[in-house]
Amino acid sequence: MLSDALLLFIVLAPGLVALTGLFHKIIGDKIVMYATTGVVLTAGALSLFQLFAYAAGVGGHGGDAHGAAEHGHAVTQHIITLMPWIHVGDFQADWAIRVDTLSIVMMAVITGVSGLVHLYSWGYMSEEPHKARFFAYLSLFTFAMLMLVTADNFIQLFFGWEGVGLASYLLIGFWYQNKAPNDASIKAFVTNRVGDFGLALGIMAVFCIYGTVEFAPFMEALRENAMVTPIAFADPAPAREVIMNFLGYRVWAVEVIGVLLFIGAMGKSAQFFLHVWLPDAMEGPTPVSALIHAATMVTAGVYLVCLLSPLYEYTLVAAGMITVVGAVTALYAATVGMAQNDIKRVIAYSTCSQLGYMFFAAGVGAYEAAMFHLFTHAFFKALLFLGAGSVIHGMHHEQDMRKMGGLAKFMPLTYAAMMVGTIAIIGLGVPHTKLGFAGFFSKDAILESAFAGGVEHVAFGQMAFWFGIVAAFLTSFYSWRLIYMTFHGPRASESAHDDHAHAAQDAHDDHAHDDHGHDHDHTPHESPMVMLIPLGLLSLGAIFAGFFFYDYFVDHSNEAFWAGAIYRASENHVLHARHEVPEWVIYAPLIVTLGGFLLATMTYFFNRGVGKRIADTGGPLYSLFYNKWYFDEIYNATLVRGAAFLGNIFWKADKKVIDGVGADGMTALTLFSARRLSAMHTGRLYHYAFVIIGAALVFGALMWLNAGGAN
Amino acid sequence: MELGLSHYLAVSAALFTIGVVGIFVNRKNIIVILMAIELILLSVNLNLVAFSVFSGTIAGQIFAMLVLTVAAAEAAVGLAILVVYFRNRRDISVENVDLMKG
Amino acid sequence: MALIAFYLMAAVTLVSALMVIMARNPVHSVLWLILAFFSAAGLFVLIGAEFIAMLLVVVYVGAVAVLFLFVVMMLDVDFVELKDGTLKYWPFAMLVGIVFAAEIVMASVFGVQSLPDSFDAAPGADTNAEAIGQVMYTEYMLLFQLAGIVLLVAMIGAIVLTLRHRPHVKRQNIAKQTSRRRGDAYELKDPKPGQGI
Amino acid sequence: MGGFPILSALTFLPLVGALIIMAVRAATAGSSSSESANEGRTALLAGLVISGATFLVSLAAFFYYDPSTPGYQLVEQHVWYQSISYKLGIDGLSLPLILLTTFLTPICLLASWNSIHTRVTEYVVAFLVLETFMIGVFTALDLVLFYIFFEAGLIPMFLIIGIWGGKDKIYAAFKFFLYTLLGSLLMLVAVVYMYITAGSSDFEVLEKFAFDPHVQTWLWLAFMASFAVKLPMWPVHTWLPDAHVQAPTAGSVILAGVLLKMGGYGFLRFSLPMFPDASQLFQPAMFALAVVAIVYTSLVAWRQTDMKKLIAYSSVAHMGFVTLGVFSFTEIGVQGAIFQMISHGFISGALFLIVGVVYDRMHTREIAAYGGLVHRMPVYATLFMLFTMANVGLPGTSGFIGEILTMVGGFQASTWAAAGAALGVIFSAVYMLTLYRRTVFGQITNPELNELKDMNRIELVTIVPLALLTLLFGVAPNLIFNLTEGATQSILSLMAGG
Amino acid sequence: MLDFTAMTLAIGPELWLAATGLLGVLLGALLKDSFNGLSFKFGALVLFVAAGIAALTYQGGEAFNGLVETNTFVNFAKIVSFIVGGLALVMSEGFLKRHETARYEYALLTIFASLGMGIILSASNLMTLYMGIETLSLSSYVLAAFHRDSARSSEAGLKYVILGSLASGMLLYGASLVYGFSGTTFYAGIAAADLSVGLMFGMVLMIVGLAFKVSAAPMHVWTPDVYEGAPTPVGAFFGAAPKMAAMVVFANVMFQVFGDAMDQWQLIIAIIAGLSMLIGAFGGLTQTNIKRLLGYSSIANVGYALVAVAAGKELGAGPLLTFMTLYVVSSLGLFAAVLSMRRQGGMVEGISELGGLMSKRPLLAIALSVLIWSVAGLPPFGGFLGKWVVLEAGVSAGLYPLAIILVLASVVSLGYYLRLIKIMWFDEPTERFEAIDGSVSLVVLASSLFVIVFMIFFFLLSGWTDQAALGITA
Repeated sequence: MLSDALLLFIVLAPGLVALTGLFHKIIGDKIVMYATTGVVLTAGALSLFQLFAYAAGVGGHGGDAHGAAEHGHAVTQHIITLMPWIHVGDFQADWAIRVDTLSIVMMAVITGVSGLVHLYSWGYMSEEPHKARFFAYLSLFTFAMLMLVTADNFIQLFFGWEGVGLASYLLIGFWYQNKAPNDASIKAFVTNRVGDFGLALGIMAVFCIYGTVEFAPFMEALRENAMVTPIAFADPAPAREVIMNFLGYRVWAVEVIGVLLFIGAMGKSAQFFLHVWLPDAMEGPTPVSALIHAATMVTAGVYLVCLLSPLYEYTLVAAGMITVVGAVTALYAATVGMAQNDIKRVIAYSTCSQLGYMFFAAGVGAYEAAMFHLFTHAFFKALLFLGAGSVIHGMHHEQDMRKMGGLAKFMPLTYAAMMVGTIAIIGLGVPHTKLGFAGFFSKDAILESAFAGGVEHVAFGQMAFWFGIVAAFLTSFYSWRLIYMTFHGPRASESAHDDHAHAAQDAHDDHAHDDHGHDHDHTPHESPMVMLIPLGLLSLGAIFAGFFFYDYFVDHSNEAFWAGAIYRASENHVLHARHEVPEWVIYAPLIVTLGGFLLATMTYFFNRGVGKRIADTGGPLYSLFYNKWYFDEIYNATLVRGAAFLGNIFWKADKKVIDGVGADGMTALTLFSARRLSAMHTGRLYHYAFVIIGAALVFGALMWLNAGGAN
Repeated sequence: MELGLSHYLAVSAALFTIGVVGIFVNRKNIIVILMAIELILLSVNLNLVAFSVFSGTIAGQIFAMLVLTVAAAEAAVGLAILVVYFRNRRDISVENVDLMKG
Repeated sequence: MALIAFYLMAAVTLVSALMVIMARNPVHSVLWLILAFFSAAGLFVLIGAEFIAMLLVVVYVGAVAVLFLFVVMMLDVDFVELKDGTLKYWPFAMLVGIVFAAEIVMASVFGVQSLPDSFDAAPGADTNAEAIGQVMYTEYMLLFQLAGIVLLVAMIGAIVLTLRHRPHVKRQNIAKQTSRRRGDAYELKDPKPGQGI
Repeated sequence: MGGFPILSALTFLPLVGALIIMAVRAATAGSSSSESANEGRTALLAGLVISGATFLVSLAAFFYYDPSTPGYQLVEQHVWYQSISYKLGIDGLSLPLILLTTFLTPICLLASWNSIHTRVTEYVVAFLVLETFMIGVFTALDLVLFYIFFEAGLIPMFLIIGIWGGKDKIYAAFKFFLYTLLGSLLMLVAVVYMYITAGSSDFEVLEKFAFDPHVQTWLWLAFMASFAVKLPMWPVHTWLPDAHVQAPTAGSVILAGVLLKMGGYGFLRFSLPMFPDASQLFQPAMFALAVVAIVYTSLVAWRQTDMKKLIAYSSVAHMGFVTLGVFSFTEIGVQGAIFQMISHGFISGALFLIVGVVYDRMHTREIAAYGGLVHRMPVYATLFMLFTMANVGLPGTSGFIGEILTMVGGFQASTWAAAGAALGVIFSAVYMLTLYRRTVFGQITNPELNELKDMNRIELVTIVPLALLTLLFGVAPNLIFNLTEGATQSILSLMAGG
Repeated sequence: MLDFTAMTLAIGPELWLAATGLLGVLLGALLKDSFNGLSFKFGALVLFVAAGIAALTYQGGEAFNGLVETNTFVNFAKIVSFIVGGLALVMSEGFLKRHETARYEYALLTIFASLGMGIILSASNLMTLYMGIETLSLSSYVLAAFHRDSARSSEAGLKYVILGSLASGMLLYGASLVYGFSGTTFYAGIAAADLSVGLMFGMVLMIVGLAFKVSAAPMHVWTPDVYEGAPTPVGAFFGAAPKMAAMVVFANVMFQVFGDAMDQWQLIIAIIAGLSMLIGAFGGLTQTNIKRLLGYSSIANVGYALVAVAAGKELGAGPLLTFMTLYVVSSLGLFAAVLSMRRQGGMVEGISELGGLMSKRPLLAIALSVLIWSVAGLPPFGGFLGKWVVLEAGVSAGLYPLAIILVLASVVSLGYYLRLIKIMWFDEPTERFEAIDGSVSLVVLASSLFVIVFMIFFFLLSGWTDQAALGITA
């Protein structure tokens, strides 16, 4: 166990070092880069050390044991309270660092990937004028993400949650002079906010029902099913059975909270309906995509669901929703990924799809599997992104795969790394052995769990399994498609000549670049060492992480490893039951993966034109996939336009109705009356006299009426 | 029917009304308005004297005397102002007395 | 008898009052006004208020009406032209007038029945004038004095508004005239021959 | 404190200062009717010194204030007229607002250093007089005295908008004045009634006086008329965008920073403790209005083309959270509302300052005229980003604390209200980020922008403290909660009939 | 028979005014035009001394067989009226001199008008009241037309005299009915009489007549025209001294003579008050002539004061005095400001001519703004507390609709008060103003100081007026 000081260092130092970015004018870009990279790498090393220490010391965690739950789930965590944050009545949230297995896994992933991305960026961003800003943002992100995963209460979690959102926003929009990144960054932030809407309401519901925003008492109550006395909207009842009145409906509190919090997770993890921002986020620099939009931030949702396992264990609707959304996302993103041409977008949809896997794993109760996939995915997805970044770097910021091709010979190391990543993501491995790349272990664990869950009548488990299988096929297909389109075949510029200037090609082969000196015709080159080292390290992870941690995360040692950080209800046997699934289930992923590989090889390796022809021919399905199921268009037409329409209406209402009837209207009416009144003062004596006489008349009559029977 | 207070009061009321109507029905000549005011004061005097006599108190008659005096003074001032007005405007038409309005 | 006299004079009063405001020529109005005053004075006499009746004739006819006449004459206006187009307001005026009169009559005449009726034009004295004279300068001295002030104010007002000292008009200064002595007018000189004055 | 009337000193120090400045100006100016630039600077400097001294006095008051003792403290009382007395005092509700006032005023004056060139002496005097009235509103412990300060504050603000405002200043000034006055005069009738019924206008008496529930309804509505306009709540908010747009930068800052808070202060000081039954009765309506304000004005803000108008509408939305929190009648909601007021004071004030920075350079507030500011003004862009995020309610800034607490409070009373308010959180991101993108990011398209210089030292001195406080209170909001806790509890216990 | 002590105690000031008025006539006859300049100082001195006498005989008394009877309530009004009347006279001289109308008759008429005010305040008999009213009215008519070469002035005088006579006629007719149905002209006797319909109808007609004198709606119609047409100093005088006196007399008659009939008149007074407030507020909005605007302002303020009257004797007497005192002082100051708006050649009356006063004459502009603010009834100046006590009276009496109207009228009337402020402070200066008479700026400053000082030391003023009100309530 690391000392408190070192733990604090891991979490806080990246934040502090990010501040150096503010002073880059004074201290220079270089110092900022050194500082941030150094600090984050150090933090990465420390947290990896801690992770290994946890793994090594299975059963012998340091730290404080918080109570002992049923089934021997002792929660082992270590909480360092830094200072009080919000103390209002029962609403008590502190700045704290919660260290348990769950957070350590996340910390390791975050700081590890982040450190490598920092390093990688030295090369990738070498021509960038605003290096300090970039590195500061990266560190800031790291800090926020660490705050998120080490929170011991919902509010700090929310801090980190929004903090990573901010960093993501800043980094996506890093090239602020261009329109696309700006649009994408706002889209990302706003879509996340939609998720946060649910998250915030969920937190409020937690507080309202359970009277606390701290994790420990909340989860303790759920574990123990202790009596809770809600503040409002519900009667006292056992924690899992509280029925609350939400928006006028009487519903299970746990379900409400579960669904609301999951909406937050959906936003952050780009799940179906709220996924639209993730592909656009690829407008940001590629290291950012690797760090934030593949390895870390987008997995925060998964982390949240796993963290709240005591909650989701006792929900039906919410868990079912997680499963369905996860499964649908996995499939949906994979379909879209097949049809994309932008190298980063393919990987982005792939991320989306993989997150779907994680969610439905958590949904069926295999939180450990979800976390495991999260862990392994971080390696190979970061690897893929960084590899793609290397390609883009080599191609002078060209991202369209149709303009690539045959790059294997120009950048062999990158090619190798990408191959590792691809094999890892498709989950190649030999069933029943421990031979396989990282994805093999985690993805198979998930699929088996889903199937087992289905057998055990976990809602939507079967559906999730089948969706997962199909998605696995598609994953394999698009991953290989990416490899083939990028690294194999003729170079796109040459093939272009095939089409248009075949006759001239032979004669002018050597001068092709000179003759057609378009900007994308520079010779692709291999990336510098500073970028390749992270690729290498990540490749190691992509190859071995699954193998090494399989046991701890999801197999025999998992209970000891997690040490109660993940909770499973007594009825939940998914993780064990997955060992009893039929053989075909175990082989199914491998088979579909190979199928995908074959299909991709057929269409993109041997008959290179096929893919293009399919694309050109279009077809409704292709169009649907290519256009991402028209989500953007639909959202644009309904939500954005709708809001804009409402905004315009309201604005007009402000001017026309509220002011028109209110201030301006009253003023006009007043002035109108005043003018009429003035007009009545004609200046004529007889009118004046008449008024006086009339008044006497009226008052006299009034007196008569008033006096009534006075006489 | 004997001559009673109500007879006088009725005449007075009618006279008062004539005077009042005379003020606002007249559109052409300011002097007539001043005369209408004299009619009003006359009606008041009728009232006062009648009340005085029929109630056997002298105060009403004293009051009537005062009213007479004041009526004269008022007429004097009114006519003086009218003369000044006429000097300025060369006109005493009621309808044209509207330099100031609104 | 008294009733007949009353109706006669009341009718004359009211008709002449109406004519005051209806006459086309303001001179006629003034004359009608005088008639109204006279008949009103008659009404006063009828119930024994002779002094007031006298006063009415003296003050109104003797002073006020004459003043009106004077001004009417002085303001040299084409009155015939002025009176055109007045009639159209009459129906409305009549309506208002009738309502107004009805209200007053209701309030005053119908309420009168409840009053104690102790007819006496000269309470505590033999004659009306005596009765007034007894209190005029005693009980009501203040009012008498105030009446004087009111008249003074009217006088000051009338003078300040209408009196003009025209700078280029030669005025008669009686004091200067009468104080003129022979010695002021001429001087005897005794010129020496051949020297001139 | 040995009887030294520290609150009187605090309240009237700016007024006395203003009178001295006026006197000196009258004495030195002599016959020349127009002042030189030098005189203006001197006046501003004097104003700064005076308002700075006021800030120090308010710190002294803060120092002598004991948060652990309930009730009003540092009370001064002198009988004034019948049962009306000149009574001052502070509690945990008013003290933070006083500090906010005294803190923002010097900043406002400093922010005017380069932007106000005409009639500077009058400007300074107007600000100092305004400060007295603002402090007075928060220190007064007598309803009549409160009312006097409350309304008197309109005068200098009217002048500030009307003299130093933009091109539609007259319309805006009149609208501001008449709108707010109409509300507060209705309150006056209620004040009179309360004074007659309770026989006193002392807060402490009125708080304990149980008004008939039926009467409470009317009184509550009358007070509401005043505070709703001031806050402002939908649909009586339309004066605010006009007033903000036309007011000079510092005027907007003080308007958004302090004047709006009087509405929330009023709700907490009067509506809740004095008319608890009526407050309960109207809670759903107030929630509805709060949510409408948040959603409606957020959407409207998004459609604005004028920077200040956008921020003004955003203010309306943010004050909606205050309403939500206040009328949740929960400790969390109320404390959140108070916090939101303070926090909004910093954030919106800073945002107006930030608009002012570019307005001083470009003399336009049209968003379309900007774009790509970051290329010329990186420091500016950084600070702007900070306050954008604070306005969006990003955790870690003070904006978050107020929003989340008011929503939590609101949630306890009505899940609908909280859900509606949470929608506003989404929209706030939309309009603020859009604003930021269109002004700061992108390419420089307007060639005039090429000449821009980054923020100068004075501008930094005005904005950076606000930035630091925004962050400080975002991280350590307990600094304020410690103050407000007692007051909140006593308000709620009074509400509960305690 | 003549008890001079009692006379002096009861109407000492009036006796003094009558004597000095006559002395003035004599001096005028003797000194002729050389008295013109002196007369203003003479008149002001006379009025101040009259105020002093009123203060010395503050407790009042009864004299002339009960024709006059004074108490602290009316004596307070006398003091204020005489002082503001004197101030109005002081500041008139310069203006009238420039218009070559500075004739001693002006001062004499002011003295006689003040005498009339004194008499109506002291009256305890309908005849005395009538004579006083006529003394005041006749002087006022002449004063309104005093600028005899001006078409406007003479038109104002003409309108005033005709409508005033009509109103006097109504009042008189009402008085005759009251006399007839109660059998007496003494206040006390009338108050003791049975409330017959005839009496009530007489009362209504008297209300109409009195409302005309205080220019309450709908008998206000003459006010804007006369304020606009009459020479500015006359407007200043009208807006201050007779306003105070007439208002207090109005209240006095309602309280003392018809006190038992409050049920009957409260509604009518309330209607008059409401209409006055609304018409005064709305009517002023479209005005461009500042004197006319002030006329409307005075109508509105009379409406506010009438709220106190409608509240009844016990509740309203003190607040009425308080409100009127603050109002007439402010009104005087406002007219003084109008007097000071002088530019090359003539006088300035258009509102827009005030443009940029702040940059040209800051002190004057500030003082004027203070007064406007006070008249508008806004904190933090005295006018606010004036309005406060009136509201307090109204609300105590349960006159909630009136209270609401008061408030709404205040907002509407702010439309024009603010416009004045706006023109003075926001607009660019139009032209150079000339130097101001010392007396005028003194009055402006003094009255603005008054409303400031008596805001702070309001308990003094309210103490005095409450004590004065005891004269009729105790």
